[in-house]
Amino acid sequence: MRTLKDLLKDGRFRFAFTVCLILLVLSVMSFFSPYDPYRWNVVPRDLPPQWPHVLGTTSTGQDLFWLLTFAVRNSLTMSLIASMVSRVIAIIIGLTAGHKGGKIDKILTFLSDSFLIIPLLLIILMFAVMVKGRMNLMGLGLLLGMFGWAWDARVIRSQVLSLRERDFTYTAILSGSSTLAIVFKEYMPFLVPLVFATLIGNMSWAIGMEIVLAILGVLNLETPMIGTMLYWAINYQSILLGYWWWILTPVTTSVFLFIALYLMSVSISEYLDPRMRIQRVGRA
Amino acid sequence: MRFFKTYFLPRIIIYFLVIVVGVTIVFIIPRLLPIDPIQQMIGQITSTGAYLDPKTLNYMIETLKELYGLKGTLWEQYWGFWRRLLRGDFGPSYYQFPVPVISLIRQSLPWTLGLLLTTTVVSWILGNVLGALGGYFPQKSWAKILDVISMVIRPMPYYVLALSLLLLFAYLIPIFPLGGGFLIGGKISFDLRSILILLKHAFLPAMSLILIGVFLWFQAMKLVVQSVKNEDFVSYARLGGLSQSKIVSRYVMRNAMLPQITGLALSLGQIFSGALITEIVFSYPGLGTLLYNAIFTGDYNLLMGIMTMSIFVITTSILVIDLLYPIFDPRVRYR
Amino acid sequence: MKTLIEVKKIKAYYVLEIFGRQRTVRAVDGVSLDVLEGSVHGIAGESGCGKTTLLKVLFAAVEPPLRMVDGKVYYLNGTGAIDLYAIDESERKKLRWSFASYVPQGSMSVLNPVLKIKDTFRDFISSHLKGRSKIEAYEMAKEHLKELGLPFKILDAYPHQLSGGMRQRVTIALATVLKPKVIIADEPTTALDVVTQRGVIQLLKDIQSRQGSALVLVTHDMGVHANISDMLSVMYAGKIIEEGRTEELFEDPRHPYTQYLIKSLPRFGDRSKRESPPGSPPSLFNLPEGCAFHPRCPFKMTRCEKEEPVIFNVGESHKVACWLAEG
Amino acid sequence: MTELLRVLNLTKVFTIGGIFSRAKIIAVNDVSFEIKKAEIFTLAGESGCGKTTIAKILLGFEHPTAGLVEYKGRRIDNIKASERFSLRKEIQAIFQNPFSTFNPLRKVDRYFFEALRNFGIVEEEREAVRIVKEKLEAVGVAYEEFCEKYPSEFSGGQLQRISIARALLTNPSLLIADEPVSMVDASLRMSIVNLFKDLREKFDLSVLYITHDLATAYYVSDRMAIMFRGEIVELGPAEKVLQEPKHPYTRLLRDSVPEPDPSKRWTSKVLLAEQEHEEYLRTGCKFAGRCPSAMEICKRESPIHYDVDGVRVKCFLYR
Repeated sequence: MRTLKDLLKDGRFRFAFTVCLILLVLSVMSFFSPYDPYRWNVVPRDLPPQWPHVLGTTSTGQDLFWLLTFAVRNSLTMSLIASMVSRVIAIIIGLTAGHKGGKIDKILTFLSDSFLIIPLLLIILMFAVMVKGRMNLMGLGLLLGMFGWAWDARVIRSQVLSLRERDFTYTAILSGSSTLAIVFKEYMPFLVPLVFATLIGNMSWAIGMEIVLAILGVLNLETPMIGTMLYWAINYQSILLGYWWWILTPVTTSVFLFIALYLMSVSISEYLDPRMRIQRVGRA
Repeated sequence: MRFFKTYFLPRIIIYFLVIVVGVTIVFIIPRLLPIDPIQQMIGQITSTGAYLDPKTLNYMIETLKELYGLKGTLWEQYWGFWRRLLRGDFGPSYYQFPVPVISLIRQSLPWTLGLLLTTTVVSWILGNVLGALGGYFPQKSWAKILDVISMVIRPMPYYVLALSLLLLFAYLIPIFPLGGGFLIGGKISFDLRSILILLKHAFLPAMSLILIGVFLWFQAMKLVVQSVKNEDFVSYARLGGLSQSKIVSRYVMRNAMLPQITGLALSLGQIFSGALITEIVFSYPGLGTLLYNAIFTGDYNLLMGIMTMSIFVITTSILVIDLLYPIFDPRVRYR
Repeated sequence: MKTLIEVKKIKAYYVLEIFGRQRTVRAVDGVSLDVLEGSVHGIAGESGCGKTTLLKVLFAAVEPPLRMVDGKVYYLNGTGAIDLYAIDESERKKLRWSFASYVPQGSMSVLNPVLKIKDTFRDFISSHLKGRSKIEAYEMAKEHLKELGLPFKILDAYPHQLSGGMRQRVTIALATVLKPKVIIADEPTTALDVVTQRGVIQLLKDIQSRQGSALVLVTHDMGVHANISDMLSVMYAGKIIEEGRTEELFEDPRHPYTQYLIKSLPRFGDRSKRESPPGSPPSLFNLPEGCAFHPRCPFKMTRCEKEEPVIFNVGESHKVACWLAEG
Repeated sequence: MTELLRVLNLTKVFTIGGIFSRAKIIAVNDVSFEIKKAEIFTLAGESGCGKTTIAKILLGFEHPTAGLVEYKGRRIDNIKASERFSLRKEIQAIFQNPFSTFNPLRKVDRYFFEALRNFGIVEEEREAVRIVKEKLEAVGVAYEEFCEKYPSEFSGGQLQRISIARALLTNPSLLIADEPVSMVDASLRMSIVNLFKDLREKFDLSVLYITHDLATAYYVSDRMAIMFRGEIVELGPAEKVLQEPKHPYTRLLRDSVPEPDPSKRWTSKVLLAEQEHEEYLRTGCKFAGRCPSAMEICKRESPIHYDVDGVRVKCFLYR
């Protein structure tokens, strides 16, 4: 709670926090939607924003507001799965490479560097094309999770590499601590903020990828997500036909979401920066 | 010679290793999945209502297997893949049958490289200069404005930004074409009009890439500069009465540039993907649009060709940057 | 002997804002000092006693969060007294390096790693002598190195190619290339090996005596002070608590802190027990009332807890800030 | 006095660079010495002379390339991890920088209670507190001031004392102290050094004092070894080594220590090594390039140790 209070002093965090809160509320609201998002033509088509369709309706006869609640929920869920999976991989690879060193480090570093260099978009795309149309939320989350860890593994590795040579590591060894205890007690306080900040960054990356894949039509387009909303809007020529509310809804939502996630990760990582924390600890 | 052994040789070996790994991944992915592309294709043909007798069907399967390099054991396929690849042969395209994939790529590649090279160079230079100034003078009002703008633009995926630009400048305020690389059916020649049209078409795609790029480098550079600024040699130069411009250019920028060069190498994969996406949005006639068509028609050969080519282009550019790095950093040059 | 720098009762504080709370660090609190031509003026003290801040004030390198709160610093360059903090920054810039120059602590990182030594020399020279060509600046640097007995092939080297000792000597050369009247050196030998340290001290002393300039030398190493300082000021918690000629101070230290500092030093041929003063140096954030040393002082009197001691003259040039010296 | 630790012909070669280019650095070259029970033994030398590498080998953080280490008559340089663990109770260490000895994001007392638990020294909380109090008292830190605090809340001197107290928890026989005072305030140095003497008296503790500060080495140590470029050039009673230095390098080192006495100022000048790397690679005596009394043989052959008046000297002058 104190942390949150401190963080809320930062304007960037306040903005991000508000946006995320609103999106969260939207996701929860999806459970109370009067419409089934998978069914078309449940409302009059092509209505501009008006009561009771506050964001208007689509050419497929869906209510944009309620569709959006599902889209936000699904996109957030998917990105959370993706970033959790990639965090686990990043932590395991980064810790192993940094702590073991030597050959294992060289191999793992090469592996993550390869993942950085190779155009991941294309590889993910290839996967998606293969299972065309059948990619569900979980599948997409896992796929993106498998590919989104390289940079963060690298960061964790270099952090562990420097922690390993710090005197307090030796102090812990001399105090009889096991390797596992050292990793959890000595290194984790330094790694947690890193993992947290990259988690948020990775969520943003996953949603961006989702949008691209959806636009290219390689996802299950039935599932309401921010990307698929965009897909249908473009597919039905909403721009040319003047249904601005249709295209604007997912675009605005995604822009706010990206900015909010970004600002949140920036302000949290600044707040959790070890140098700042060292100044703060002990003066509580 | 020692320098060649400690610096260049490992990098060149890594270069080939990455290409091998990348190509292998490209080879493996289609084979990992429980879906048989040949069956899928046959299915597509039969679903249109055409009847095929078993003999023709078998013949067709064999021919398709041949064309897609799916004959023999996995190892044979793998070696065959490499052999064809080294000859520059990716097989025929499915969606423009029987044009070889390589000639399709050859047509598109210059467009992509042209767009990519210009935007990368422009955004890298502009972003670093602005970032250096913004990091050195963080209290100035223009620096703060840049900061706010970058916070809004930086997190946007290429797609969203490109789409927004398209909405704004081709639809709402129609000053730029909605897409394409040149007039439809027009012939490119080297006169002023031609070049102007070319530039007009390239403007929006380039702009969307540059906007994101500039602010990406701006923020990265700003962070680096803020730490370089606190280095002893900078404060010492200030104490020594050196002029501000000299300190910024020779002491701060020269040093802050170094991690940015490495950063450029590491982010090329991202930038490349970004360019493809942008091309798709603006239907720019490069690899991205080709990719889009390949996906829509399920053209595996083309897809694999584009991927292999991208891996090759990116790793080569990274190698070039890596090999040039010692020019900028004497600590690497003389050890 | 002429006075080159006159420091009058300066107070320089760091004003920091940490999580919305303002804190003041009284790094230098009412220090007066005269730097005389042709002398080595030593300043001794432990980490966090304010000696580096004092040097910043002397060298007009005061930047936020450090603030000059009170006092004056005069540079006397022959034509008159220049009030250092009354003139423009551009004027001050001119005085740096030509009148007073600075040898920093830790040469490791003060040289730009991507420039050759000669380019650094050129940048520093041409910033003060306008219109010097590249070649002239190079010749000047070469000439200077020759005078100091340093090999001039180092001009073509990059900093990382030089050893720590050589780098430190390069920074000394860099600081003295314009023949300043005052050389201000901040812990120039910390982190150097003993033998190298001796070489660096020799070099500083050489330059000082050859150019007839004044050397202000800050170090916590009393051995170095004994070896080359003519005058010695001892700092404790932002104040000079004792000052005098080095021989006098070593022979007859008057302040209990100085006594500890000198008597606790191990000497070859004498293995008798040495004692450190009890406790730890105070934090400049919250100094004890009265004399800052009183919590550690074995001769503490009741008035030491309340009243800050005034400065007493105990010899011709020997001053001490301690109530014990009264009467 | 009996022998506690014996180091015999210890050599450590570091290989740097990758698969394609290897460079070898001989950090420690054929070093032998022994530490007796309840003795303060000093390894002195300049940075890069190999003294820290020796400490790391003794603690099991590095493996020697050649040579052996014996502790109480048992070889310990090639033991298994489990044996090394039980040995940690016997050989403890403190480091140069007290501020980095403890994790800045953890409370310092945690290390104490964890060590007692890890080594299975105590069962219950109250007993643990008693031991911690006892050790803290031995180094002059109050338990109440120490509890529930982060490293940033202590001064450097305090932290170094706490660091020593931590090392004492397991009642070790040997304490390795790598430059323990070089980052401690000048006025507090002697209090740390005095502590070594006290602990030796109280607990029969042997101390391996690693330093470049010859003055404190002289003050505190019984015997000492002078190291130069990975080799021990002189070894003997501290009094003799520093008062009548025999090796030309020891003489140079001794003369370079500024004495805190204005009447003993330097009058002569010293010659500095221009290229330190060359000295490592030099065949023959590593000091020959700077030695005022270098002979022809010094450049060709590496001298062996000669016994001169109870002092081991690696110099042809004593052939």
